[in-house]
Amino acid sequence: MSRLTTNLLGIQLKNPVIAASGTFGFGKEYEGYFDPSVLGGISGKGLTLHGSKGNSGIRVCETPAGMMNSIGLENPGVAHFVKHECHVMRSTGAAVICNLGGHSIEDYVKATQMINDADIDILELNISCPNVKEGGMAFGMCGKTAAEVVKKVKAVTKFPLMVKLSPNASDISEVARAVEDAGADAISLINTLLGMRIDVRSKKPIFNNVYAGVSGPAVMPIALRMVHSVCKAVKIPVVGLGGISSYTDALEFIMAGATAIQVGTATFANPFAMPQIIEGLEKYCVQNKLENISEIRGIINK
Amino acid sequence: MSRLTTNLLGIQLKNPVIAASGTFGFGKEYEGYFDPSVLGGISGKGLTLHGSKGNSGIRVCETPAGMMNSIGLENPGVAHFVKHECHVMRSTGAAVICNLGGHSIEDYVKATQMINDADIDILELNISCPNVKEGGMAFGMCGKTAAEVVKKVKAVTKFPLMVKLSPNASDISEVARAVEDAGADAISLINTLLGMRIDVRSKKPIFNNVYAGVSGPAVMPIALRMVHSVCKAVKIPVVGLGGISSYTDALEFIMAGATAIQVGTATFANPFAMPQIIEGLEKYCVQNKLENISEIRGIINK
Amino acid sequence: MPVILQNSHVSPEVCLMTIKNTSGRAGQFYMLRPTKVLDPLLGRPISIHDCVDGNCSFLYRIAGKGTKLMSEMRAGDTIEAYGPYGNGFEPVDSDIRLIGGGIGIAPLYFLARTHKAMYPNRVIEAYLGFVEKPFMLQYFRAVADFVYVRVGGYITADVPFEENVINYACGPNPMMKAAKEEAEKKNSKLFLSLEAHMACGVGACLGCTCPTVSGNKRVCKDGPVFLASEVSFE
Amino acid sequence: MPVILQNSHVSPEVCLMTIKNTSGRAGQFYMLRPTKVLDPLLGRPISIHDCVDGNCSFLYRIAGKGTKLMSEMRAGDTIEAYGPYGNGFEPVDSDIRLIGGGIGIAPLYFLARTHKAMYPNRVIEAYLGFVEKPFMLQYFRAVADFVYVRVGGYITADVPFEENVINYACGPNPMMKAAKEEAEKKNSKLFLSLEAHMACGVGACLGCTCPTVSGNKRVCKDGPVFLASEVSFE
Ligand SMILES: Cc1cc2nc3c(=O)[nH]c(=O)nc-3n(C[C@H](O)[C@H](O)[C@H](O)COP(=O)(O)OP(=O)(O)OC[C@H]3O[C@@H](n4cnc5c(N)ncnc54)[C@H](O)[C@@H]3O)c2cc1C
Ligand SMILES: Cc1cc2nc3c(=O)[nH]c(=O)nc-3n(C[C@H](O)[C@H](O)[C@H](O)COP(=O)(O)OP(=O)(O)OC[C@H]3O[C@@H](n4cnc5c(N)ncnc54)[C@H](O)[C@@H]3O)c2cc1C
Ligand SMILES: Cc1cc2nc3c(=O)[nH]c(=O)nc-3n(C[C@H](O)[C@H](O)[C@H](O)COP(=O)(O)O)c2cc1C
Ligand SMILES: Cc1cc2nc3c(=O)[nH]c(=O)nc-3n(C[C@H](O)[C@H](O)[C@H](O)COP(=O)(O)O)c2cc1C
Ligand code: FES
Ligand code: FES
Repeated sequence: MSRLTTNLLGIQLKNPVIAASGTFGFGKEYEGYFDPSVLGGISGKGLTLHGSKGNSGIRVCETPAGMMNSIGLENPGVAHFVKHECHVMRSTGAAVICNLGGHSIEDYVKATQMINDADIDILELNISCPNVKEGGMAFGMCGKTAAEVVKKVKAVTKFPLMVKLSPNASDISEVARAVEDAGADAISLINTLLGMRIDVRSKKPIFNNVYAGVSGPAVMPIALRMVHSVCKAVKIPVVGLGGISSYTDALEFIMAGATAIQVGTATFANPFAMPQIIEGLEKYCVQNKLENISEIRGIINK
Repeated sequence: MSRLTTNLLGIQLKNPVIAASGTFGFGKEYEGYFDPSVLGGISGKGLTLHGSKGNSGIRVCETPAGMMNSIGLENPGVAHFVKHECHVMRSTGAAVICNLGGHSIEDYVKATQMINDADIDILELNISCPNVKEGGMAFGMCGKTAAEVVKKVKAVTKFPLMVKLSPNASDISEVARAVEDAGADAISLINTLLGMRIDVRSKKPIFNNVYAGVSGPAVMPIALRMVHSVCKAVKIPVVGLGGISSYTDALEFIMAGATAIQVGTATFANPFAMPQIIEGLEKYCVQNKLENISEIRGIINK
Repeated sequence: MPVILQNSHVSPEVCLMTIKNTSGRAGQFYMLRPTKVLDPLLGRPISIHDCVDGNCSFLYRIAGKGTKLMSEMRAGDTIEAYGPYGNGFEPVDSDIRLIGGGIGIAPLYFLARTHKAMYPNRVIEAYLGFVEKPFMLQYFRAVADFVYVRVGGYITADVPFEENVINYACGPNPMMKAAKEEAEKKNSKLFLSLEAHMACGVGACLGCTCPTVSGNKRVCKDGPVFLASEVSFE
Repeated sequence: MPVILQNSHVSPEVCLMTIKNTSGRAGQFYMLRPTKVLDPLLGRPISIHDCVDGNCSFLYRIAGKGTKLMSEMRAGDTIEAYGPYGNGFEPVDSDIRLIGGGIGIAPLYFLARTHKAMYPNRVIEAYLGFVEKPFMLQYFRAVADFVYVRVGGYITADVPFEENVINYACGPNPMMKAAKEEAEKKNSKLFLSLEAHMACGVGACLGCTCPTVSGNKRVCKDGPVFLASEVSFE
């Protein structure tokens, strides 16, 4: 067992570094830069039952040390994923996490049932996408609605269930406890923060949807605070993300209590971000004589 | 009347640019860089009834395109302000805004009564400081508690009352409506976002209080979104702030509906930030043939 | 990290940068990051303007923060350069017409050079439109058989779209839309090199998609070059 | 914006930068910003190491992001430099002893030069401690009457604190705390140049306060130099 091996819901990850949903396609796009098998896991692009063309207009823009996106869950649909994409993901050699969004509880449940036929390791339930008009983030805004969808999905899925929370929720620890009680096996957070930019030349919002999701290093301290408070609120494993761009950022999340971390936006700025983080964590363990990275997990709370 | 003259609660500001509370002392500290009389207004360091030594340990640290602070409302107390500092602020020639924090409703009310003796223009009620243990932000987290303190303070103050909201609130538009109903004359937002950083060398949080407030350009898109939604939710004037560092940032807030804007963290990075923003807005008005900047206020909503 | 061999202004607003050890085909682009810090964060998509001896040059307009920083870099500095990305122009044994609007001329020069080298007997005509002062004309004059220049207005209005000449257009969206309409009227084949805001450049983020007759396509990966008849302008 | 006249390593971790048109007294500092973008955002407080003909030099250790970027700047580059800030050292007609720990030696050199110029007959002794390889010793040897160097351990243990010699210490907090204790035992006057994380540098943010016997003081404005007996270490 290596120093970075991480057990997440019974799945042995080579290391605690997972590509974040929506930032790594279905696992093959960055092959020109590194072999995806070095990753602990890959969370695929968020799926919806019937697929979607996503939002029109500008979809990404830069903000200070961050970015905004309004993709709107463009995806080929669950059926296409089961047939074509999950094999691609499996072939990468990293643990396969299927990220699922939805517009209604019925959608989530139907999609979950279809995904039962796929070869994946973990189901990541996205109740936190700020870029779709109906559903999406609405489910993740308070504990009650979140628990409802989690309960229904948990009842039908055959995979370990990780629920991805929204930083826009009223009280994220309350939502976390609610989804834990509803049967979630793990929690991942944060999804993007709701933000806005205006094009002063056209005097119009940059995005057709007006609001869009902020991610990247800019949000890191906010994400870390939320991960820390959720780790203290629940007993199930927490996967931390939001602005991680270096191995020291990753260490901060792990020291705050995260079992694993995900990296999204940083990969856009630096395609080597994830392999560099893995290497940095490995070196850190050696230099600090840790047999396993888990020895420092949650250490600031001890 | 100049192109930038802005009426805020009956006070004629030379321009809509106000120094944010806690980032400009009581108005004199940056005199080596520019004459503070060029500013529209100055919001002084947040006061509390009895004054405070603030927090121990590290108080500021940098984050990507932002910073965190855990000052903890160090201030000389209201009595000292009334006797010594408000004259200093008045002598700057900018409109004088007195920022008031507190730990209990009684504190707020007593302090408000004492401030009635001071020579100020606007009272800015800070119910959003994340760095004090009791009170502070707690009052700003939901509409009910916010309305309570606003009602009591409004009943005793003789000055126009601006209430400063916390971005950490569950639903900031709801809080905004509640304080409007409770008698607030204006709203300012955002105060800092709750964040956290860990020193990976010492394996401890950077701040003794663990969490601290994030500000600066990094939070700008989040602040703009909140200002936009509050502008749509209330009829009273809204003063927007959070990460503004250039005149185009200021324009975005004004186009989203803000009557005036405040600048905080940007001044630390560039002491000339505010005079440059004022100059930029002036030029913008000339180039775009605006007789007054208010012509573009809220233009994206039209 | 790639080293800058030279970087200089060709006009007050436009610069030419050569970066060591880069390569690619005409129509492909790089994501260039002029900083090692976190602001600006994302790479800037910039087309390959030419490639000689394994060193690409990039012609760019100072449009905002990132290109401003690029313009301040000097020979010897290093720059993060990811690429080459995208499909690039398909070389065809035919007479061709290049239609460039402003900085949109950047990738067309490399196309002209490549085409001339492959099909020396084919005719290359360049129609170049500028809002104000033209730039880089001498480059095009050296390789194209005919160079037509317009300052102000729409260059597409002047292009004689013909059935047996293949057209390649790059420029602002309204120009490309106009080119598509004209070309369709005249039944003339037209390739467009599209622009879109990008985050990843490799097809992973879906930030750059454009609607086409066969569904959404990613400008960075499936493009940036598309047959005009396939593109659905909004 | 101030121009860098020279910038070079004096050791693998320590650099010396001279910035045109800057000024100040020994013990004062500048807030230096090595970027024009928003990351890193805040200025880095760096003491004036020397000042000749209206050009200050700064001796800095590569500690993190900001100082790393500084170390990569070159002569001719511009840097945002705000200052001079702080009270600086009070020159006193007395024999003095300088106690420097690591990069803490930076402001002491300028103090030594100033003191020598004002009181040429007074004795200056320098006690310099380093974790590993010492640096800049030749500078101190040129101006001080006696230079004592220690590598590893606490330099304060070697300083003969005396009643009639005034001491000036700058270094890591534990060193300064130890110096204070030793000086108090020996009834010897000691000035400390304190460090604190700073945002504004001008006294506006209250980010840098330190507790003293007369309440909180701002290191940037009321300091960074304090009489040791007034400082309350936590
Ligand atoms: C495939 C492709 C090839 C291009 N080739 C060239 C070229 O050869 N020469 C050249 O000068 N320009 C080219 N552009 C446009 C160039 O990418 C933008 O001008 C540049 O990104 C602006 O960055 P900035 O930081 O200066 O401006 P800012 O406005 O500060 O940029 C902010 C953000 O918006 C994005 N953005 C702004 N304008 C554009 C735009 N027009 N297209 C895409 N993203 C934009 C930036 O990439 C950045 O993420 C190309 C664009 C694409 C998509
Ligand atoms: C009055 C004063 C004078 C100083 N003079 C010198 C000098 O002459 N030479 C020198 O090498 N160093 C000096 N320092 C320390 C120097 O400011 C820090 O080493 C530097 O800020 C580190 O910045 P960084 O970006 O490299 O490190 P990072 O760790 O990336 O910095 C992150 C943030 O923490 C702050 N920070 C980190 N360490 C310190 C520190 N020790 N003190 C204050 N802020 C810190 C930075 O300013 C920045 O805001 C002085 C500090 C003070 C307060
Ligand atoms: C372009 C883009 C697309 C995204 N798509 C999804 C998605 O489909 N499903 C999801 O759960 N999160 C999605 N996210 C959110 C990320 O997975 C991640 O939660 C967020 O970006 C914060 O992490 P980061 O700062 O490391 O990027 C997307 C983010 C970006 C930037
Ligand atoms: C060092 C510091 C001290 C602050 N002190 C106060 C305060 O006393 N009262 C208050 O209402 N806000 C305080 N704030 C919040 C700012 O006024 C402002 O709301 C926030 O920083 C966001 O704006 P900015 O991004 O422009 O800094 C403080 C912020 C900083 C950085
Ligand atoms: S830029 Fe990411 S898919 Fe094209
Ligand atoms: S750094 Fe702001 S008060 Fe000292």
